[in-house]
Amino acid sequence: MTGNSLPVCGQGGADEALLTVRGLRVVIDGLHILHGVDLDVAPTGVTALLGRNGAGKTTTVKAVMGLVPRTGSIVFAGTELSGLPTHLVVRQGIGYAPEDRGIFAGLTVAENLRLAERDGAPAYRLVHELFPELKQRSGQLAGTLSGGQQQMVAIGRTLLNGNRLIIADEPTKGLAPKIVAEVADVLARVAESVPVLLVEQNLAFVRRLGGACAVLADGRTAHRGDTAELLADEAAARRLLGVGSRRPAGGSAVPVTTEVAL
Amino acid sequence: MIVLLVAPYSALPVPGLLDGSLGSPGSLQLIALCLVYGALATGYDLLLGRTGLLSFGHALYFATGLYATDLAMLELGFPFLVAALFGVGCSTALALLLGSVSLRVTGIGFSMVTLAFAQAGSILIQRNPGGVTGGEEGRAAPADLLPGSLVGIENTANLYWIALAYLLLTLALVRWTVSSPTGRVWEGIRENERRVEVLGLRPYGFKLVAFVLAGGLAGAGGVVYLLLTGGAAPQAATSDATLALLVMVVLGGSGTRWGPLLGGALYTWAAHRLGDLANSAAIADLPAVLRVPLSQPLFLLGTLFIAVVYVLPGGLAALPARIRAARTGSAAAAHTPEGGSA
Amino acid sequence: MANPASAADPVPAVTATGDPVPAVPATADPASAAPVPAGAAVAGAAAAGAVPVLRLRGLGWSVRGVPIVEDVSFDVGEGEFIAFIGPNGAGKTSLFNLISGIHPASHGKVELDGADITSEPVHARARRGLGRTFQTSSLWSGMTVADHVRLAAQAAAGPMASYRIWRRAARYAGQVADTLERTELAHRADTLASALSHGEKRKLELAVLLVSDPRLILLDEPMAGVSAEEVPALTALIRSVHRDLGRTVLMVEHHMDVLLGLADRLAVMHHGTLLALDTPAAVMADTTVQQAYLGEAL
Amino acid sequence: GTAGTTAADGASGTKSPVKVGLVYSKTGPLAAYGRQYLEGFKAGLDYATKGTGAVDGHKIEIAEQDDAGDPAKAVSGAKDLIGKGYRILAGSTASGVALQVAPIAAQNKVLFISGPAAADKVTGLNKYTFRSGRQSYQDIRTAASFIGDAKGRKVTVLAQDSAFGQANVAAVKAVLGAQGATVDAVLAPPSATDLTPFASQAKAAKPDLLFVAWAGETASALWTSLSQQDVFASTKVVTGLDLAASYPLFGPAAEKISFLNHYFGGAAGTVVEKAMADSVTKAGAKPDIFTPDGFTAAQLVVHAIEANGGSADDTAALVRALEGWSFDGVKGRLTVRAEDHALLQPMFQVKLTGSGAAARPTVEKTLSADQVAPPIAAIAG
Amino acid sequence: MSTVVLLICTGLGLGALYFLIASGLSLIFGLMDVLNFAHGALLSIGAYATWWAGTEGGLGFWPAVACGTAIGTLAAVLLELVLIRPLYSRPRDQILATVGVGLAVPALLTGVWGADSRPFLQPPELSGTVHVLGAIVPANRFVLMAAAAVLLLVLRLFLGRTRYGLVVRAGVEDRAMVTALGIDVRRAFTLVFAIGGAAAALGGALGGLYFGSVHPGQGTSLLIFAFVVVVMGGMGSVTGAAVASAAVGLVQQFANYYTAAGLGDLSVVVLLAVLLLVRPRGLTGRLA
Ligand SMILES: Nc1ncnc2c1ncn2[C@@H]1O[C@H](COP(=O)(O)OP(=O)(O)OP(=O)(O)O)[C@@H](O)[C@H]1O
Ligand SMILES: Nc1ncnc2c1ncn2[C@@H]1O[C@H](COP(=O)(O)OP(=O)(O)OP(=O)(O)O)[C@@H](O)[C@H]1O
Ligand SMILES: [Mg+2]
Ligand SMILES: [Mg+2]
Repeated sequence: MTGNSLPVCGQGGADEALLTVRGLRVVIDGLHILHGVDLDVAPTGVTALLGRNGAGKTTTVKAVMGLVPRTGSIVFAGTELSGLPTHLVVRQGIGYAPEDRGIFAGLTVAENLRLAERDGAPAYRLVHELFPELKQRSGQLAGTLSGGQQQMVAIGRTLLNGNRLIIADEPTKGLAPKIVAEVADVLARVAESVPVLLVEQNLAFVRRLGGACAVLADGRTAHRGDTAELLADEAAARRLLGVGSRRPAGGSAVPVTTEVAL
Repeated sequence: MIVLLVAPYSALPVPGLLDGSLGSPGSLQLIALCLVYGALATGYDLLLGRTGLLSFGHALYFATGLYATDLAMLELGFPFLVAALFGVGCSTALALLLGSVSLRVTGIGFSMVTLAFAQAGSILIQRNPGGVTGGEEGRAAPADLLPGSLVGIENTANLYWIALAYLLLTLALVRWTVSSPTGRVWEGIRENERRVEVLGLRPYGFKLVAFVLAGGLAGAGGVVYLLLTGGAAPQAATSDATLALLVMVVLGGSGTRWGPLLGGALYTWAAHRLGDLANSAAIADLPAVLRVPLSQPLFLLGTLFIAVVYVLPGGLAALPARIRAARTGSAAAAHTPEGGSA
Repeated sequence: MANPASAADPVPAVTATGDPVPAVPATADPASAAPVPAGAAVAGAAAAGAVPVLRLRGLGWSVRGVPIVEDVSFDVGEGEFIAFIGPNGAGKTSLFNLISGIHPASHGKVELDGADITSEPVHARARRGLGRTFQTSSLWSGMTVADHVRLAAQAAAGPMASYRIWRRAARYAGQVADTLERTELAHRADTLASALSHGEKRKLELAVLLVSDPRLILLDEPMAGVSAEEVPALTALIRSVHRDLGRTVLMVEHHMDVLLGLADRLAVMHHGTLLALDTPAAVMADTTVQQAYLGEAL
Repeated sequence: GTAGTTAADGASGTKSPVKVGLVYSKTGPLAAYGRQYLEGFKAGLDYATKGTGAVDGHKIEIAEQDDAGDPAKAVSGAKDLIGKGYRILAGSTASGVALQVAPIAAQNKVLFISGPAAADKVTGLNKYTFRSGRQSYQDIRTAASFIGDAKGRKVTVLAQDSAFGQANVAAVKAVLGAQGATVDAVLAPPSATDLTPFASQAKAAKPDLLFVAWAGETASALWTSLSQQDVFASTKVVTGLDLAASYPLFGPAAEKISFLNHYFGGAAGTVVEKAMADSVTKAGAKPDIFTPDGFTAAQLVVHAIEANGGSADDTAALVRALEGWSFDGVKGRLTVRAEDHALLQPMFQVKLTGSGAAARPTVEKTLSADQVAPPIAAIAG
Repeated sequence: MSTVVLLICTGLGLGALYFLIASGLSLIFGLMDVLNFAHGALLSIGAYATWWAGTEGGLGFWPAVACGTAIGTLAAVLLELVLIRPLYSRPRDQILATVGVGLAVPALLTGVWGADSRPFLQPPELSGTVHVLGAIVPANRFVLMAAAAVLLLVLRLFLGRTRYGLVVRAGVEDRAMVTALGIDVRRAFTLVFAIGGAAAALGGALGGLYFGSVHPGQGTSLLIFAFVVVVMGGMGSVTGAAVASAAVGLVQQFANYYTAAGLGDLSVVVLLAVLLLVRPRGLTGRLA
């Protein structure tokens, strides 16, 4: 639909990218899910991966992690990842907070974090400073945590090690508006020191974090550029994401707390 | 199917597959056993593949039909037809009783409760209470109470017809019930039991119907088996027997129309014929390293089974689809993947 | 979090039956107590004297001594639409599970149309006309879309219809076509549920619900994970069920703008208790709710 | 229908062969017995046909069917053989097999010679069924011979609560109870693995004679328990001596047990035994407890065919030829009792010397066939 | 009195044997979600290897047990690497593959060493008896109990104290996520299988002591009780399995002795059925 010509605009050129994905293809059970995803993650700040439901965002991220069979080139800081099993990909210095949070419900919060320890000096101070709640609840079974607390565990695990890249897949899904705001704060802070690849449906959230973006459609990269520019361009946003910067649905008279619902 | 109808009249030798011509009593007996097990597996699949119930005690109902019929003739002097009805009635009633208890638990708990009941039944039969079951020796069926047309080697063809009829009955019944309103609920239960409850249907009753139906069919299988083997033996009630049914169903492909039949027949054929292969001269001449394992039929069966699990996931019934998929898959791979995701 | 007052007396002194004003239990924690000013009579609320569709009294559920839902009491009038909001882990799903019978209540009472259903199993409640969807799509993955609707239609015809093992299963062609039309799934009738997109799965959940025509509908986060693009259609569908068919609906949702357009009343849950139940405007204006749920605007 | 084997006659050069089917355990739990049986059968055939393998020029063809110890498989095998025109069947390592194949033989009017299966019920089961081995009753009579005068003595039977164990208890009650002994039983579940309590119970019963009827995998555990509970100090213990491979299972108790025995290699000292031993040894095996059963079966088969001029077509004639036949067998003089087809045969009292792998049996006393003869059973059908 | 003491001691001995087998099964079944029907085969391999090392190899008893356990462990590792690992995405096929192994291995043992029992070496120091309150209890029952107690302790330490226990518990919940934390989960699973196999092989080796003999079907016939114990204890709970083992051993021993027809097995399965009907998740209430 959008053709293969990829408008590359703004910054985020391939040269100095930390993670470079080219021609990524994924076939599962004979289904072609990705056919040609290109993606660059800048060495600083947030890079957003956007697209409609089923566009292939999660699959792209999983392919980078080696969680699904993939072909194509995935270069991270000079290392080719496409042949590596997942645990070795992670050991390159990538922290991953998956879409469904990947919490081990039967383990305690402390055990969930301990499992993620990779190098000698896990940064518990940082994690506990960001999420004091995790310290208080360290003995609680993670399965009984609320959704927001679980999300904190998931993000906390990525911060424990000296990672060079953090990948967060829809960290706000199913979260209450207040927590969404909190998560946005945390990610903004994290992105100051470690680059973040963010998959997100909530455009308000993406806008808040800014940075570069790539938009997927039907298993292909349909657009790459700057997030703010994309969201400001009504026509492009509608074409690529199916929405404009619109008013809340339902025509309620109540002043809604902005676009959380998007 | 047509092959099955003309089999008794055929003098066709089937080297390798059968020892002797197709219509010879030995071959007919083996084919009939294959049909009975095919039918048993089809009935068992009503639980496993259609309703999603993993019962480890199905052999109990088979053995109940077998023993109840035999003992009704031996101890109560019932004529065969009455005894057969009694046998099927007993297994159905037992399935109703034990099913209503064991279905109170779900998941692996259900499997284990059915296993426990079947184990208890198996122990009882082995224990020879009151000298009735014959313990480890079993009891031979009384020839004088059986109809003359079912006794004697020259009447093997009649037994074959009965086995075939039983198979057709099972296939028809399973097919019919699966496409009945109840079958639709079974499918729902198999996929997501909780969701069925939320619709206002109590899964328990529907599972019980499946359990009783499968139990009754197994009991009828026991009756046919009694005719074929001329007696009841405790091997029929062991947990191994249920395990064999499970293996058959999976071998063929559970939840499919022909899979369990195929699996049951293949398993039975292998169990009988692999013995001959294991004892054949060709193997006796091999060096010890090969000869020793190959001369054990169970070893061959076990390895064959592992091989099928690896090479044919989804069972034999999935084979045509897999071949088709492999063909189109390679064809599609050659083209550009335009259609993309669904 | 524990509430000694209500623990001692699981059924708090409640306003007289038929009181159109929803009962908001007082909480022990003064900080979070700040009760919403008792709302004016709400559109769609039960008229005085009429039996409410759903009535909860002191409903509670605890797991191994830890209270998860505490002392919830309110009435739902015929044709009302109540939306539930609250932080993650507030107990919204748990409350729905108590109402629909997935979990047995530890204390308190649930009444449907005046009948006490507290100890009834899930299927019995469903037969009384209580339908629900789940927070994570709960479908029969190996069945086609049409089969889903057929099974639901069959179930709606009463359990005896499903025990006719000697009959061929009815096709329910008219009902299936209608429902799929209404939910815009007609073109996917023969698709396996597992192959549907997320939004379509959500629609199918609604289709299954609609065909059995329940009196009271519980929807648990029907919009979760649905892309922004699909939200309006789904919202419209839910609205038509409520407005056109006149069904009573309870819905949990985090998408504020969606529910503000739908709900007659807004219920706020926090730490297992009902913090507020009032008109959307009143609830949104409440500072406690702002703090507990909405946080700073984003 | 089944075409007979009468096609060719003596006139043409090669005479029609006689087919004999063996249904026995080639595999399964009783495979060791089955192997002995087969070795014995081959040796017996060789002996009875004087190395020709033929009777009156009619070659004897053997076909084997494996029953794996399962009656259902045995019946299928038997039906297959009968369907192919076999008029003589032999075999049955397990009692269950014998009891279920015999009726099939009767239904189809073929001769059936049961093998090592010991169940008394096989005797007199029907007129087509014979046996080539000993039966439980003969075991019990041998055991009874250890007690001398039974009057006023106390006998305890330690057995498994299975059909085999129950039959043994009943037989002991019938034999020794009739002679004035008080008989009681300690029955252990067949599946019980820890037998210490039962050994202690048997000891507490303080019998004059403890008769142990045990089969299966727990034998070794049982003997260990009996030694540990020191049963041998207070009581005479009698049991059956099984195949040679089982001798070590008695452990250190071996020398303290009085054994009744059907047969062990070298027990009989007869000419026929020598012939069998030579033949079996030449085939690379050793005579053991059930080798004579195969040997005797072959003798019976050859005799029946001989008496019918090299044909096996007339089953009634085969039966007539065997009934009342008396001949020299491996264990001495053997008689097929005409009334119920019991095989009357001598039995042995045996001692083991040495224990473990070094245990060797020696005959203490040979009991004549009459001394151990079972009561006459009425032939059914 | 002495009878009761005897029954208690032997019942606990039997329970110890069950635990030796069930612990490995529970570990594999509960932690890895693999219903291992080949566990009985591993037990038989351990028993035969011990027997072989003791008689043909001429080793002493304890070296033979060590050798048998090592070979059993090796077999378990091989089983995991060759058969189980490629099937992790197909749990049902895993069960079936182990069913195949459970059929094939005893048949192979039969082919090589025959179907009959083989006398097992009995070291003199363990074949004696101990007098306890008037009952004469075989000494090896106490060896079994000691081995079971040590095994229980070791397994609890392994699960509670080492990272491996954590990895495996997490891996059962979500394998992919564990790898996504940079952990080679396959190695941990192989290790668990090895430990389960080692426990089974040890059970086989010491079971030879208990039975005084080995035969090919020994492992398979014990397997059903091991399943019962695992389910009763609450799947995956090693402590639960220990409690259930003791209970099953005692119940079986007492029922065998005191009921006329020796209803030990029957009472065990009835116990299982009743327990599951009352507490569907077993004693410890953990779900698989
Ligand atoms: N294991 C799988 N098997 C079959 N299809 C799959 C599988 N995983 C993903 N898909 C399909 O691939 C497509 C892309 O899925 P993916 O989860 O990557 O989308 P997404 O962009 O993350 O969507 P969402 O916004 O809903 O999270 C979808 O149509 C999905 O149904
Ligand atoms: N079976 C259980 N055992 C222990 N705690 C539980 C159980 N079920 C739920 N909880 C806990 O109860 C609380 C309420 O959960 P519930 O699912 O009702 O929340 P919710 O309001 O629906 O949240 P969300 O918006 O995230 O869906 C949570 O803290 C949860 O962890
Ligand atoms: Mg996604
Ligand atoms: Mg919820």
